[in-house]
Amino acid sequence: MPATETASAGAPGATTERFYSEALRDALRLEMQRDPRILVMGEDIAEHGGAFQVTAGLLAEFGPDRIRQTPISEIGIVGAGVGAALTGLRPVVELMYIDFSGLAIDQIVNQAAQNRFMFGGQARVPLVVRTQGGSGRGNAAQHSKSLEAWFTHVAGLKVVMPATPADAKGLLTAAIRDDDPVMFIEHKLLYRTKGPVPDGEYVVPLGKADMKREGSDLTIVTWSREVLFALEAAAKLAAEGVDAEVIDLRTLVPLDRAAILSSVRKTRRLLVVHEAIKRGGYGGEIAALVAEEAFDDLDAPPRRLAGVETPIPYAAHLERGVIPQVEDIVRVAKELVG
Amino acid sequence: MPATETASAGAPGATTERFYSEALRDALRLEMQRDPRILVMGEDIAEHGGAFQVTAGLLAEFGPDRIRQTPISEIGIVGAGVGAALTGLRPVVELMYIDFSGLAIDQIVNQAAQNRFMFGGQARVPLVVRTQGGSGRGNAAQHSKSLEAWFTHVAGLKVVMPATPADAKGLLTAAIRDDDPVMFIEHKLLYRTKGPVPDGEYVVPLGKADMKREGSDLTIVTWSREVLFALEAAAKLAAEGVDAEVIDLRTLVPLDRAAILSSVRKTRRLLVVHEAIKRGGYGGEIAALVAEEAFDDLDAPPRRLAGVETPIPYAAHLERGVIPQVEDIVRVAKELVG
Amino acid sequence: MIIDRATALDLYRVMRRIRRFEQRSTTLFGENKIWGTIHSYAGEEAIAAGVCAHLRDDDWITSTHRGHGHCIAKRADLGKMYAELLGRETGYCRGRGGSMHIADTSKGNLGANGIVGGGIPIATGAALTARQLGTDQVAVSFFGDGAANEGTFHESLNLAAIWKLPVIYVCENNQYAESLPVGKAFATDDIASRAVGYGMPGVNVDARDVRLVYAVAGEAIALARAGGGPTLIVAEAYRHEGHYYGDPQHYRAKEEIEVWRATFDPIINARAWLTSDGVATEAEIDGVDREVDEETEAAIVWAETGPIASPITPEEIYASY
Amino acid sequence: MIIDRATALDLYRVMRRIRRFEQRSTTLFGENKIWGTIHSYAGEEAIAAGVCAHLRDDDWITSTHRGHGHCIAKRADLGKMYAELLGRETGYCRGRGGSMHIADTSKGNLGANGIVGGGIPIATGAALTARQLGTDQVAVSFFGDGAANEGTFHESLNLAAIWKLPVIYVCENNQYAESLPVGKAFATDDIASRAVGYGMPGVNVDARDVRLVYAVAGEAIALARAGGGPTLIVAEAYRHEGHYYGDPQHYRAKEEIEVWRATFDPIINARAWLTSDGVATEAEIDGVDREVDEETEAAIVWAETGPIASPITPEEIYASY
Ligand SMILES: Cc1ncc(C[n+]2csc(CCOP(=O)(O)OP(=O)(O)O)c2C)c(N)n1
Ligand SMILES: Cc1ncc(C[n+]2csc(CCOP(=O)(O)OP(=O)(O)O)c2C)c(N)n1
Ligand SMILES: [Mg+2]
Ligand SMILES: [Mg+2]
Repeated sequence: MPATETASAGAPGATTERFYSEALRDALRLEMQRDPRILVMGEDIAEHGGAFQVTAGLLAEFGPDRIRQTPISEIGIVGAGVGAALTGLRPVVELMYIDFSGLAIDQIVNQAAQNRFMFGGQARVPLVVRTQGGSGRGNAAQHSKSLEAWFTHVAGLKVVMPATPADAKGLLTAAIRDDDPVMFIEHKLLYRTKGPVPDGEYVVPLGKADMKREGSDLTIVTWSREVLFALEAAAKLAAEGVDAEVIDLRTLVPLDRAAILSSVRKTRRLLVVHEAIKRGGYGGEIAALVAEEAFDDLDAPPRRLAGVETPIPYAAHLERGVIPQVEDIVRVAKELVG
Repeated sequence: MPATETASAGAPGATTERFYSEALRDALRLEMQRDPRILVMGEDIAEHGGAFQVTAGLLAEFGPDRIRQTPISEIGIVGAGVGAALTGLRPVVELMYIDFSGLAIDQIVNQAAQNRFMFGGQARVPLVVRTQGGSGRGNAAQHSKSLEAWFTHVAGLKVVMPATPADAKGLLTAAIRDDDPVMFIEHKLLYRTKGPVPDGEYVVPLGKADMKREGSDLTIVTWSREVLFALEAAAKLAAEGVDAEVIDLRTLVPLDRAAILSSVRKTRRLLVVHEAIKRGGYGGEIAALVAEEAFDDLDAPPRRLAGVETPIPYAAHLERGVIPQVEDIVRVAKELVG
Repeated sequence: MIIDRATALDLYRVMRRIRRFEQRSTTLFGENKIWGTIHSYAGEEAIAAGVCAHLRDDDWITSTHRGHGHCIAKRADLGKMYAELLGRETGYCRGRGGSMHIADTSKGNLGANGIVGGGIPIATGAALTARQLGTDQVAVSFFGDGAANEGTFHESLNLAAIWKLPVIYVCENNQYAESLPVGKAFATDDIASRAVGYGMPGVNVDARDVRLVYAVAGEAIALARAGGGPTLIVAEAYRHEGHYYGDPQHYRAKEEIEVWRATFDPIINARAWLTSDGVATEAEIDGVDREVDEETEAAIVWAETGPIASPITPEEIYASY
Repeated sequence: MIIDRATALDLYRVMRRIRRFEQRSTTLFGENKIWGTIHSYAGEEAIAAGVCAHLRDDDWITSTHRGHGHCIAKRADLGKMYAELLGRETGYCRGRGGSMHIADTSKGNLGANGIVGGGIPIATGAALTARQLGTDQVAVSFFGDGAANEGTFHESLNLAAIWKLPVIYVCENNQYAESLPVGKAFATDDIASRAVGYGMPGVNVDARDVRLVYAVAGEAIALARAGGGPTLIVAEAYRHEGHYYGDPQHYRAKEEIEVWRATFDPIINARAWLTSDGVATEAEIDGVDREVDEETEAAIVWAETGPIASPITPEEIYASY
């Protein structure tokens, strides 16, 4: 895998404005063209093109064997992905909502993540499980959760959560090429966001955070859709004289500890923001890490801003209130530096 | 539910030395005698008395309808427990190993934990899922995990992890009487530990931590089997002049924040110890909480001592090495106060 | 099974109520008054109506993401249903649940469900309650053809069979699971044959004619009430609308939909036999239609005037904390 | 199916090797040299032997917690197996896995499995690999009667049926799932009848006679190799030992065990037909026994002299990090 971010095809460095969903499709298409062992499996991914249109058009290009639409059998298809990965394919299995991942988690955790170790290193499990989480579409409590923390707590799994179209493409490419099982978690409200995406082959290595905004007054560590909120908040904060650094983790496992710690050592203040409920969330890991490793560098207690500890409600005005919004980030950031 | 710990039957205050497994059985038996709506379901729980003998003898006393042995159908039986709880029973479902909980987690998380909220408060789900985790018996990676963190990260669930026989009895009684779904997580190496257990009805309210040892130099926050290790470590530390306070959380959700914070404010040092792997573990939640709420009261960075980020290995000497042992706690505690 | 006039008209009324509910939900969605997703039950009305006609208020059902029909057939209040879709405090779930989670526990409706197959074990557990308490209540689980390929289907049917639980599994084969036609999801065209492997009766029924559903369900429910154990009913139907509001339906041809709608409509079918068998006149049936349309509009008005959902309080998440 | 002399003797040898392996594992466990849990395959040898005799090294199997037999039948090295049980670096899993995770990917053994039913989807996925790559490889999933009530069984068999995958599902009905007798776990006594509901062939076989297993498996595997899709084979057997080493077996009577052991033993059975059909003399068979016992002892010696498992390194957990 290329060690750095590269855009190798066509005009070097050329980019195209694309939706996040298109960027993902671009990664799938290029990788499938490159490697016949890649197979995409999932519910509703063929004629319908996937619940969020990521695989739209791929059926026509790759046919029903490689864009393999499945019955509603989550553990069956993820388990088939594990078996296929163990025997030489590189399957990409789509779980339509991360809320359904519980139905398949046994195969992800007890099999995919552990096979290599349990077998004394005999196995590789190049399986990507693509899924999406998050609230904001009125889908209520069984279609809106943010469950990445579960997967970070599993030895043997990698966990990726891109926030931008370019990262979506580069990280999905890296995930597909990776020989370990990867939970690749998208966000339902990012699919229709747009941004410049490098043309041709593009790899963003796993395990590297991205400083999406440089700043000096506090470090905001975040991921997925909250990156966009944090950047908006940072713009507002700048207008009020607060200079926030925004670190997009991109990959939760492996965690880019160095990026977090060096930023916090510079800004001396940490705010972790995520959409998942706070209790037991991955924000605890980040805040604890910083408290342990950079205690003396902190000028204020670390802060977490996260989802309210409730199932996600249906009504739009309630739904909006249970995850951190831009104004919440602004408020807490100001408290933190104030 | 009685608001305080009570031992109400027979001679007030009388206790009997019992194994942890017996204490659990005692709670089940007394509650089943009291309330005909309690039903126990699970694999291998009847003639065999459960994988760890918790239900031994109960078949004879309550018959096969109330000690209902099931086929190997984890999501089926937990889901049946949800349905039974919604319609008036108080089921106690046993999942033999927490490693298998992934097979049933969809019903726990998407249904049991959320029904009340999703239905606008119409429902109560008095379901107890009894299970056990932890390593130390050479059962390897699919029978040794510590997965409590997953369940703490679910709004609507309570999570209980008793360390002593008395707490096992009192907390199981409270869990059964509770109208919310409770993950009741035992430890496979605690079943054969012994201690005084109050006779007769005994309730330990959920959400109350227990100071298992008072001390002034540092606070060790821990739960389940590591409580025993922490107490042993504290005894050794005392011999070396270090006075550790040991807080047994007992209930992870609701979390007794006050107990943690007041102890840390006194000792000014925090060590969180758990058997689960560190990354994404509940130790992050505790350390983050303390860093956020008691930052200025700390004389040293908070520390987490937790499982190594690996699937649990089989060989005994390797297995021992991947979870915190007494000597590890002693070492880190000394670093922390040193 | 002979159906008396009152029952026959009631079956018609319930089906018509469901159809109208779905039509108006669709327009309300189009007006951006409903949030999230809705799934229309149009075309499948005979299943909910025919089955629930045999149920008492203390019998239980579990429903699906396509749950409005089951809810209505189990005698829910239309106003509270619309209020839920509109995110009102007066809705069944106080605006917390929306279409995919409407429940009415006072009528034994244990909820729509956003998890395909999620209700199957829950109904099984409700039947276990009846068994443990020695009552003659029954539970019915409605689910789709797609759900029949979930593990929950398998584990639950086996549990019910070995324990002879009073539960009826009603598989609504509407020919599709989202974009997947049943022909690609099963290597058999007899879904009911799965019952054999569990040791329970399995029966197919054409859900174009509510009388057939009513008859088959009546037998299964009587059997369950009498302690005879579970039955799997596979009801053949056709989903008239897209999977969800807005579904572009790339996976089926317009002509297919037109043909099926014309030939497979339990409401048209019922009107035909009601009149030809002399149960009711066209005018009487038109009267039912009018009443249904009026009560529907009244329900919408009531729902729209309800207060928006109130802020979340901790007791909704935990009974005690 | 006519079995030639070499095959017949090989079937016997494999069964005898499995039996001996289990006997010696038991004594080693009793000597506290083995840690954790072991599950004896004694009594069920004909299944692994009869099925795997048709497999090539590039065919795959998935196995179970009761996996020693499958592993041996798939031509694993006995020394490496014992070394694994003994927690040695020289074991198949370098002491990381133990009995419940022995895998030998070089021979297509995708591992024992501690999750009941966990291997079923994995074998299905291996068969998918063969299908995608257009090879004539097949996959076999071994699992117990208990596993047939897990959701993974259901979902996997359906997938294999609709995709006509080259996979054979071998349900080893040894009459118990831990303490639960099959009679309490199924409301049918024909587990193979479940195949009907998936649209695949289902067949029962008496696993007392390895020739029957060999014949049935041969047909199913040939069908799968030829692109004819999956088969469910239910092999009837009896578990001679407790569920695990140390099982007090409160759930079955001593007499029951004695009767079955005497009447249901594929090794005694094979000895009988080998001699009565004139395939081999008693002396020749004794010779096989002796060879097996010797190779077993040699394997144990080799295993016991291996170094203990080395410290864990990161590359074992992640291929790259
Ligand atoms: C566990 C789970 N998997 C997938 C989905 C997404 N999904 C929602 S409805 C549906 C199709 C259901 O098909 P079927 O059971 O036939 O019911 P129908 O929609 O046809 O009534 C799918 C796949 C889901 N909600 N839950
Ligand atoms: C998912 C899961 N549930 C439960 C168990 C505990 N368990 C181990 S073996 C076993 C019985 C398996 O029975 P069966 O499938 O018939 O296989 P057998 O042991 O008879 O060979 C059980 C319940 C497990 N390992 N995995
Ligand atoms: Mg359908
Ligand atoms: Mg068995």
